[in-house]
Amino acid sequence: PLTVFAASSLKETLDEAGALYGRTHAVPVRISYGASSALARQVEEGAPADVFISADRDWMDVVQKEHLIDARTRRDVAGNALVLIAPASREALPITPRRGLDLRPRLGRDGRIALALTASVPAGRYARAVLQSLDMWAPLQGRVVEAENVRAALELVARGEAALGIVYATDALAEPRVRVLARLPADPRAPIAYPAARVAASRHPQAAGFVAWLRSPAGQAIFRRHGFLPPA
Amino acid sequence: MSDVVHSIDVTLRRGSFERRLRIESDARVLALVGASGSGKTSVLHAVAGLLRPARGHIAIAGETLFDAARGVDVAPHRRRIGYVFQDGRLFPHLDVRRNLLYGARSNAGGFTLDDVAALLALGPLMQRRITGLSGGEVQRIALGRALLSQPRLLLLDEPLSMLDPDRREELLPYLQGVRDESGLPMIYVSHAADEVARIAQDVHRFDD
Amino acid sequence: MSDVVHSIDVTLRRGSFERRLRIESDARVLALVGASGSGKTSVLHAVAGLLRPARGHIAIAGETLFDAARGVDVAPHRRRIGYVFQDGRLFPHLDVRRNLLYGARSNAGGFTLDDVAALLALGPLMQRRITGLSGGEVQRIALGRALLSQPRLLLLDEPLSMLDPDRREELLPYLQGVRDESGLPMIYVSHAADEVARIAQDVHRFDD
Amino acid sequence: MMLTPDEAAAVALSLKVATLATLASLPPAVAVGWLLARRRFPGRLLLDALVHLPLVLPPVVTGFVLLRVFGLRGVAGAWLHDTLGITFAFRWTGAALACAVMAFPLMVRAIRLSLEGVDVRLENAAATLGASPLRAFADVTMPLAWPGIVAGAVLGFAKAVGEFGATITFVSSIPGETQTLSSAIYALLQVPGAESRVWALCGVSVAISLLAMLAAEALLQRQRREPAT
Amino acid sequence: MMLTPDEAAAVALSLKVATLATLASLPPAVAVGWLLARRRFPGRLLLDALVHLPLVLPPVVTGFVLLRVFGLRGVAGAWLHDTLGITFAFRWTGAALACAVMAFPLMVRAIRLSLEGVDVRLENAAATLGASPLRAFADVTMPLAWPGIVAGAVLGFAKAVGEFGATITFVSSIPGETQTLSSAIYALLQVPGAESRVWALCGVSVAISLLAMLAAEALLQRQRREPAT
Ligand SMILES: Nc1ncnc2c1ncn2[C@@H]1O[C@H](COP(=O)(O)OP(=O)(O)OP(=O)(O)O)[C@@H](O)[C@H]1O
Ligand SMILES: Nc1ncnc2c1ncn2[C@@H]1O[C@H](COP(=O)(O)OP(=O)(O)OP(=O)(O)O)[C@@H](O)[C@H]1O
Ligand SMILES: [Mg+2]
Ligand SMILES: [Mg+2]
Repeated sequence: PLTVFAASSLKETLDEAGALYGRTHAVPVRISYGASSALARQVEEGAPADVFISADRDWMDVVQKEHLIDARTRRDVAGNALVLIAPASREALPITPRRGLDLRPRLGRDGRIALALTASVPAGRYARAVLQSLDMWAPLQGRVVEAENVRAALELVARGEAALGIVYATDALAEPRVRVLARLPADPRAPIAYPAARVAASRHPQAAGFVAWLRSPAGQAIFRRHGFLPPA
Repeated sequence: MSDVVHSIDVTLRRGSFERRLRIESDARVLALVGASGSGKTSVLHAVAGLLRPARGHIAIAGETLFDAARGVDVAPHRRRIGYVFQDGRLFPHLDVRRNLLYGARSNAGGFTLDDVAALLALGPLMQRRITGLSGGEVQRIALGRALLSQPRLLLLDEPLSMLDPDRREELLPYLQGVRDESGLPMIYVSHAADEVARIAQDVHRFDD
Repeated sequence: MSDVVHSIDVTLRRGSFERRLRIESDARVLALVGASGSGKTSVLHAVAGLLRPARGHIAIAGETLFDAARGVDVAPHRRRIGYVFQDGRLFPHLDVRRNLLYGARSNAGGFTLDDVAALLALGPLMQRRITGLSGGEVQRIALGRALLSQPRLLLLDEPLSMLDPDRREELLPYLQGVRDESGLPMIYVSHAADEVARIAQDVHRFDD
Repeated sequence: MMLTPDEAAAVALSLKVATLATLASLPPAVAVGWLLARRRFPGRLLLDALVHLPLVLPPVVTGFVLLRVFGLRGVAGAWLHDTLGITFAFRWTGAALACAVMAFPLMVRAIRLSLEGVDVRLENAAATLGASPLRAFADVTMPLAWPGIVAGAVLGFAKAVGEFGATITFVSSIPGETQTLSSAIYALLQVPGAESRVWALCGVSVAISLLAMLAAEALLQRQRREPAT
Repeated sequence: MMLTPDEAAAVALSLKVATLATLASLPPAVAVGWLLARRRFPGRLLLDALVHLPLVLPPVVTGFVLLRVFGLRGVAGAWLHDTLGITFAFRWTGAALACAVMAFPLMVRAIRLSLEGVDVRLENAAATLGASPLRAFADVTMPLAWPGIVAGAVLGFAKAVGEFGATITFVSSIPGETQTLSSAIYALLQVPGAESRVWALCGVSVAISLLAMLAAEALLQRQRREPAT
């Protein structure tokens, strides 16, 4: 089978893509999901992966530097955007993000804003970078809760535990219990991208083909349906 | 005092062992003798409240401790019984002194730690841990502990079996003294005929 | 046979207890008597190899079990000793039969399970668990277990102390028989003068 | 090796959380251990299973359940907040709760095992000496089960130091409030090139537990009985 | 509730992994438990600390260490692969290794606790009856420590079923090969709206452990001694 190591946040999309590819190309596809960091390290240790799909460029860069992936096959297969969300159960007006905006009034007296871990998890890092570039980060100190991953942050908002949250547009689309208040502007220095590449050690004849297929109209249609942006 | 002191009529059951037992005695000190496994220890357990009889009643010195018919079953810790167990049962986490004092009550005219320690020659052992004590030492401490709780009834299960003749010769008169002065009722289990003859006023023999 | 059977010269130390002990005896059966806590059990432990003497030697029936000077210290399980412990030490996870048979060897002319069970009246107990056994029952099983291991030396620590006179009257002649027929050396600890007189050919008295 | 202020705060927090978690769950662990060791009652096996649950489920699931129950919107959480003014959500107390829940099965097992080993005959002896069941428990049972209680506490403390799956899911990772040593390590592991810091923090983690174990050995030594022969 | 083929495979794998992990780590756990319970030697505390390590560190760290050591490029991994033909990396055996390592401290503690409770005097009695130290251990010590060994096995098994942090970090979560029940649950937790499947799989997880606990109770019952009075 074709073994794909992919970032957890791609699960529903890649499950679908893998199934479709498997059917149309007569090859079983099995996908191991995990944190991009863990997957990258496993590739370093000779994991039997044919394709690696990371949730950010940094970890792909790490394995590329070690020549563990076939750089020629590396492609961004999707992009994403960050959105500011609130629980759907509560009335909330849309927000227009602008420089220096103070979100605290929208949090209420002791409400929180949920992000993925801002030091490490891609979604968290992106969110923090955007807030910082808009000078919106500083006032939020003490109000930020950092979840293990972006889906956990999503869940905190969906359950109303946090008043606001920043997650991927794709997450918000999949979760009916949240409403999108704003789409955050992309940070041109750190675009949100999902790079994929054939693992150098893979002997699977279709590894490169699968990566290329993800960029094909058939592949991209699935990404689009789940709310991903086309790769930059 | 010719009232009935020991009034026991119980059926005891432990696993496959079952025994009906009837004792009516107006003697202060009652000895139980009988073959190994005939149920002597079981009777003491029943009197102490550690073994619930299948039926019957137990009354000592006019106080009903157990009565199946009337639904009386005094909790063991309320029976004020000094029980010298056949198997010692010292507390391994306490030193000798604290074993002796466990359950001790102060009582005008009652047993005091110093008296008991002197009588049982426990002085040099006071700070010792329980592990490593000799068989006879364990037995003496168990006796001391029971006496210091100022019981209203003494149950003695072969309390001198591991003592040398000299020590036994010291203790028997002492127990006789306890019997005569304090009037404390006792049930005494022993295989030594001489002991029984000297301390007990009545002997109940378990026919096997 | 006027060879020295028991040749013991050891210094024993257990915590604050220390005692030098010298026994030379050509009697098959040697009795140890003495006050509670004088060190009788400790000597048996040393002979069995469970307590290492600080110095000295132990030789029984010509066989050296321990000799500090020569660096001899036979492991306990190689000493072929049948030890009836003062505290029973039955294996709580085995039933009576398996306790008896633990360590049993078959030996032409030796003790057999049936003999021992009959003699000690253990028949009805065979399938019983150890918990709940009476004091005398434990003692009899411990004795049976030691005999069935076909020892070359018997250590008996107050083996009959919890038995009723009838049972004791049956066992003493039996042990006398063992002594006379098998010529097995024994060390016998007891506080009962009559027992000692009837079974032992030599008595070592611990002066305290 | 120097710790950043956030890391130092995480270390302090982990100590606080693990200590509270261990101390607070010890009494219920003794109670449940005793029930399982000594009582036969309908539902005993269910209780046993319930206690083991946090061990069997992925920690994230446990954290998720805690969130649902003790979160601001959780049944118990809302009630506790409104009536008793106790809040677990996003607080260090919540981290302690998560650690306590995760450590609970380990503590109960050790304590139960020890209680099962306590000789009922000694409790009976205490009873004849006038000790009520509760007194006998305090005077005899507990001291004799001491090694198990200490073992349970050590296991629980170590687990509490290492726990992060349930914690981060329940109370997230808020620097200075709920970011424990373990969540800090977890976060660092995902940063390319931060391995040396990971090892440094792991060293701190191990040092803390080593100290706890030393303390436990000392506690046990004080009452260790020389073995008989 | 129907399981998808991948889920069914995960259940089967978890059973296999937890069973192997428990059985394989039982003998070394008994050995280490015995060393800690009975021997005083230099480095004893170090061994104790080492055993606790997987409890104290976040599971991901343990998984990471395993990956570095037993990965195909790891020191031990390469050697084992080249000389003995044993591969842990990205195999179900690796999942078992991870679970065994994570369960080890729990097993050792329980076993050690029981061994400490075994009366040395009974071992001595066995010696006088001709039992060599090894025999006495097998005949007397082990059976008397049985409750602790069973408790250790139950804890270990439960932990092995629930473990996923170390497993997923070490051997990834490859469906059919290394995706255990717990890693499947974790993956599902990331999918919005998949909660009902999460609970279904948690139910399977709990059922497995419940069965293990029932089996353990039965094993213990067989030799439970009626308490004396
Ligand atoms: N759970 C049980 N199942 C079956 N029999 C039992 C159980 N518990 C006790 N017994 C038996 O009850 C009988 C009476 O025991 P008890 O201890 O009262 O005897 P005893 O008269 O004190 O004997 P000894 O003089 O040897 O101490 C014994 O044969 C004992 O084995
Ligand atoms: N660890 C120890 N520390 C101090 N004293 C000890 C230790 N172990 C044993 N002893 C003491 O050694 C002495 C001898 O004990 P031993 O058991 O040999 O006596 P014994 O002659 O068999 O007495 P008994 O007839 O009462 O059984 C006792 O006083 C005992 O308390
Ligand atoms: Mg008796
Ligand atoms: Mg003695």
